[in-house]
Amino acid sequence: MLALFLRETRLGVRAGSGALTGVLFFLAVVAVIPFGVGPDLNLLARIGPAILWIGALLASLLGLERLFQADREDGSLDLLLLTGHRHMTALTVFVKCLAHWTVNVLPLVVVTPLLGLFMNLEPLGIAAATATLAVGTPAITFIGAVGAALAVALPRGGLLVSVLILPLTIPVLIFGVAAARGAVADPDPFLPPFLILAALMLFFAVIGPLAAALALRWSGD
Amino acid sequence: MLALFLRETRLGVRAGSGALTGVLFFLAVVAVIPFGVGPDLNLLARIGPAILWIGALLASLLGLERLFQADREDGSLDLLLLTGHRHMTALTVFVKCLAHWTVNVLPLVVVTPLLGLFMNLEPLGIAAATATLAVGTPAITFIGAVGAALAVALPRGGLLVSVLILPLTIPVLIFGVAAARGAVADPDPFLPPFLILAALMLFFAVIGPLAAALALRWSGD
Amino acid sequence: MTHAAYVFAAYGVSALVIAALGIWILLDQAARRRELKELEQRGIRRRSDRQGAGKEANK
Amino acid sequence: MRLIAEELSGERGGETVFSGVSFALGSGEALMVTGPNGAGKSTLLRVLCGLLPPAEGQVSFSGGGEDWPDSAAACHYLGHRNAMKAALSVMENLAFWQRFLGNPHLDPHEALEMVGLDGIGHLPFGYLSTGQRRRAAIARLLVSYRPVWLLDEPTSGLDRASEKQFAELMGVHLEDGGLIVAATHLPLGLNGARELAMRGAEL
Amino acid sequence: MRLIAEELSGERGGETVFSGVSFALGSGEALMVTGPNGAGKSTLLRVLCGLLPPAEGQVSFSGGGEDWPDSAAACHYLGHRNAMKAALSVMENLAFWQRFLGNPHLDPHEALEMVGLDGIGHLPFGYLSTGQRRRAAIARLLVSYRPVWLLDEPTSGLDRASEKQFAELMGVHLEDGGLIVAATHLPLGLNGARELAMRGAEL
Amino acid sequence: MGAGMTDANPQATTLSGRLTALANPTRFIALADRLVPWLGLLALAILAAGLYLAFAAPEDYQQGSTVRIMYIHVPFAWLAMFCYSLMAAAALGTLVWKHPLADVALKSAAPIGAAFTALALLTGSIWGKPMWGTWWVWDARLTSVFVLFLMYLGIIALTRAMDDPGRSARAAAILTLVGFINIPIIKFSVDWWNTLHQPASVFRLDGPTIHPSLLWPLLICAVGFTFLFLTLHLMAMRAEIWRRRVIAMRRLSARAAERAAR
Ligand code: HEM
Ligand SMILES: Nc1ncnc2c1ncn2[C@@H]1O[C@H](COP(=O)(O)OP(=O)(O)OP(=O)(O)O)[C@@H](O)[C@H]1O
Ligand SMILES: Nc1ncnc2c1ncn2[C@@H]1O[C@H](COP(=O)(O)OP(=O)(O)OP(=O)(O)O)[C@@H](O)[C@H]1O
Ligand SMILES: [Mg+2]
Ligand SMILES: [Mg+2]
Repeated sequence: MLALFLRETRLGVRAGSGALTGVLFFLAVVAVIPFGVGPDLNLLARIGPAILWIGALLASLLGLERLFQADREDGSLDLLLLTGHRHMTALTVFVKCLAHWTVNVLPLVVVTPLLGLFMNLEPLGIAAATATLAVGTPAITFIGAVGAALAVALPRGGLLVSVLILPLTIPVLIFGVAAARGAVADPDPFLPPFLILAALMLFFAVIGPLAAALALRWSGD
Repeated sequence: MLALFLRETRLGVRAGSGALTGVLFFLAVVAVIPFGVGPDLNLLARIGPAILWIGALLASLLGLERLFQADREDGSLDLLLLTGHRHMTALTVFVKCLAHWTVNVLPLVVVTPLLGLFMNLEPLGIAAATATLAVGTPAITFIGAVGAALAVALPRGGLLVSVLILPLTIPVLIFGVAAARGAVADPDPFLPPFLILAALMLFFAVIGPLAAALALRWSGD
Repeated sequence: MTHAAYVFAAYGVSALVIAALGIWILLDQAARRRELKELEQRGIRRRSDRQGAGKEANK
Repeated sequence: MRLIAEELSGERGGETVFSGVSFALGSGEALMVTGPNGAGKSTLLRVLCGLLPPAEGQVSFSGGGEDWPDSAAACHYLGHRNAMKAALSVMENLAFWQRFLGNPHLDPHEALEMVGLDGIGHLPFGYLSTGQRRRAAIARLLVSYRPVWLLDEPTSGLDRASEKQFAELMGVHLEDGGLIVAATHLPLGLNGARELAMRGAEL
Repeated sequence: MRLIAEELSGERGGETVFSGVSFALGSGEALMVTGPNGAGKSTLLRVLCGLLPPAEGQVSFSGGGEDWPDSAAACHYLGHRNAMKAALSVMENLAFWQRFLGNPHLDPHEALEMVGLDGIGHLPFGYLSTGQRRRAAIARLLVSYRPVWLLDEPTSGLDRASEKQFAELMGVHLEDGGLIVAATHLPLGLNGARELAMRGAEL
Repeated sequence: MGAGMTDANPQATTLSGRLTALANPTRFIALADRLVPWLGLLALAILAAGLYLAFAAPEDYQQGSTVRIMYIHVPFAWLAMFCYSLMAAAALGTLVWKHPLADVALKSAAPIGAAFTALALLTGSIWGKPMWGTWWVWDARLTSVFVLFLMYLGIIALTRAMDDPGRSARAAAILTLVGFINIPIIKFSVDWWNTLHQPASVFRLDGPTIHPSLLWPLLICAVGFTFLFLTLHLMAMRAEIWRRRVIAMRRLSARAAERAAR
């Protein structure tokens, strides 16, 4: 399993200079925002957490639909499925998700504090945003994995997949932003949405890989 | 060329989860910003056009990295390049961009009025935002084509493509937002930035495909 | 902070970054030089060297 | 060890592509599956290793003990596609499959030598020529041990010399008590292999 | 019409893979390119049609008149990959290539018949078996006319009958005054074809 | 394709012949070997003089001692743009003249340019805190320099993402040229948008508006840093040529081994 994780991260890193690309991407997204909303620092601080979350959502969606497709096209998927007796398929999916998250999303979480400074967030807000991102973004990857698996199974069901799966990411996004904001905007609480977020993440960490493994098993062709 | 356009749109509609993923991402962006800024409707209306633009910009990045990669993997790209004497490669790229835009970005433009209502924009503002998006987003696709062509040889160019093109899209974003805002905020004018936006679009409609064609010709392997 | 501290910070950061850049380039150079030596010791020569030698001889 | 197929039939897209296939293969035996394009050879192989469910009949594998409880666990499947990542080097690819598949057998370096690719293990897989890619995929069969080899047109793209080399590798595997089922249009150079001629489902 | 290669050499990743290849091919002539894996056969074909720049030497095509000014314009390139979209039906694929490539020759239906695939034009290309896919790609050569066919292992995956059928198609093309350059490990069944044996670049 | 492998036929009599001779990586390395020590010493000497003058110069009546940051901030900012322009020229060299050294120049300049841009950003921020009261604002000049920094990183990512120098060369060249639009935007952003940042006061059509007692040390420092940049660039280019040789020789030896095994 470690071998799989290493292979996947290596692939991710090899292709686009990996971590650097992730960070760059996030920087670019954030640099674009002030051009749109204007340089008002107060406003930026208010929408800061939302922007960070949107950047993370985008980064985790980019390339996610190829999670299994690339393996299918070069035939690796067959072999990954065939070793089901030795590595549970759901675990394989879980590791692939983890690798995808590590390569594409983790760098963003790591640079969040820096960007928080750019966006004029206060230290507490920065910490909160980083924490919510670290806890919440894996959920998006796990949900996406189900979609990616379904897309492999139903090559023509693309539309269906995004309609069924992607809306699930919206609650994650909303609780994430709510928690990040709750830490600074006073009347709003931080802990309740954060706990819900963590619960969502754990829930999807179990359900996502299982569902994806099921879909892959049935994709057989 | 019409044949190419039809093939591409058919592929996009049939196989891709593209269109809806884009729309859903767009929706997610627009839905989550109010959570960030809080329930202040005036503020929301003020930054509305910017949010719509940023959402559209980011959403059109989705799937862009596959513009040429899919063709390369199944060998079609070779044939598209070989017919250079009969269909200028730049024109081929142009048509592919157009098809990509029609399938993946046009739906965003179509749902913009709806989202404008959510963001409490006034009718004029909605019309202006929709118009600027319709005129401006093709430019993003054309710029993106350059990135996609540069990264075609990379197995997982997703993030890298976005990194390469985001800085280049900034002028489009600036003038797009300026025009959309100009229509409602009184002292600011609408027409000058809108015309500049149109000019930018035309400029990139020429430069983008040419540069992408160059990059493809030299990606040769 | 006093103004002098800002000046010091700016110069300090600059010295650090430039030194790091210079050292990185020097290390890179040394590593490449070592690799070349190693390859040459194993008796591998560039094709162009041999061709170049041939051309000189022809002149 | 025995691989037994009983009255198998296979389906593709809701349509039966072959039916009534039965055979029993023991240690050291090889079965060549032949037939025209679309006869269902590849489908049969995928049914045998459990990637596709059989429409009727069943596949069983016995005598493998704990290590090889069923045919999915006991087989190496070499499909049309090579299951290698273009961005990783040949060695990285092989090392990964060895660790992932378990039951290490040959060292990746040795395996590459066996297929005549020593010295290019450091190249990205995407840089290889068609035949070299196929040979690298064949090397995968050697880095992990599996008693059953299911091969789908294994020699497509190989040159004459590599074909012979591969025939020898198959011979050694059979001598060691392995089983081989190969779908092919070309003679594979195996002596004493049985043949299963498929003609597609009757319409 | 003449396709002439003068002292060609080809490069891959900064490395010369073959050098000093010269030949001249006239109407009705065929050239078989043979050699071990990695000798540079595929690279040569890609250089001939202009997908890769030659490292040295040059390729010229003459006598094609206005319609076929250079070799890129005059050639059909059939690579290892079939250049078909899995999500579109076989007919849709062929109809697209016919319209895009121009110079329509056979009707897609007829072309499918010629390669023995009549009746499955409505299936998505992704549903075909390996050999059927290859045959569909061969049908692409027939829907648009090009005087030069550059074929890279055209018969890989084909069954016996389709191989013969394809040999006949090539024969007809040559009789019509076409040119064929084919890289192959298997005999293609063409009488009187010349052979170019490649052994890779000298070091 | 790789520059390290093609040796042009030297005919150093005519001007174009001399240019071609320079294209010969071996000759280039010989030249660099001779130049680097002198250039390096020169750069250090000029910098020492410039910085001495800088600290001897009077303090600005508005800015106090922080004005001393100017003597490094401004050269860094200039060099950030200069380096990108140099890369754009090299990109043209790759695309139009297929000059074998152009790609080496582009690839090895990118990290140096990125470092100087980062320094311009850092020293600017450090200066901004006492002057404007904040580390960072999203004003046009600052943001466009930030975007320039991102472009540098993007180019670095692209040049490292492919291990075949020939292919990555042209990709990076195209990207560099397309991104060149950013340079005029940086240069004129202060005039176009009304922003916090200082408008140009040295390079103006109507002559410098800055006081000579500040101007001279600044110019000397700028020259010093430029020499430093050139030294670093020559060294990086030399290393890059060697790297390509190593790769070529490795491949060659691998191939020889394969042949021998047959
Ligand atoms: C991160 C922040 C900053 C960035 C990215 C930045 C960037 C630049 C750039 C690109 C230039 C070159 C302009 C040209 O040649 O036209 C420049 C020049 C200059 N900057 Fe900054 N700057 C920053 C902060 C500051 C601050 C805080 C000050 C002082 C209050 C300052 C004062 C100057 C001055 C005096 C020049 C010389 C202008 C001239 O003579 O042309 N900068 N800066
Ligand atoms: N993914 C698929 N979905 C639906 N039908 C398929 C699929 N793959 C193959 N088929 C159909 O199943 C039948 C048998 O295909 P199969 O690949 O088993 O043939 P084969 O004997 O291996 O042929 P070949 O010699 O060409 O490899 C064919 O008629 C084909 O159209
Ligand atoms: N995309 C590529 N990038 C770099 N090197 C490559 C690439 N493709 C092939 N090569 C190298 O070029 C050489 C020739 O490859 P080519 O594909 O032309 O061989 P071939 O004669 O067609 O072999 P085969 O019989 O296996 O198809 C091989 O050594 C291979 O490693
Ligand atoms: Mg088959
Ligand atoms: Mg080949």
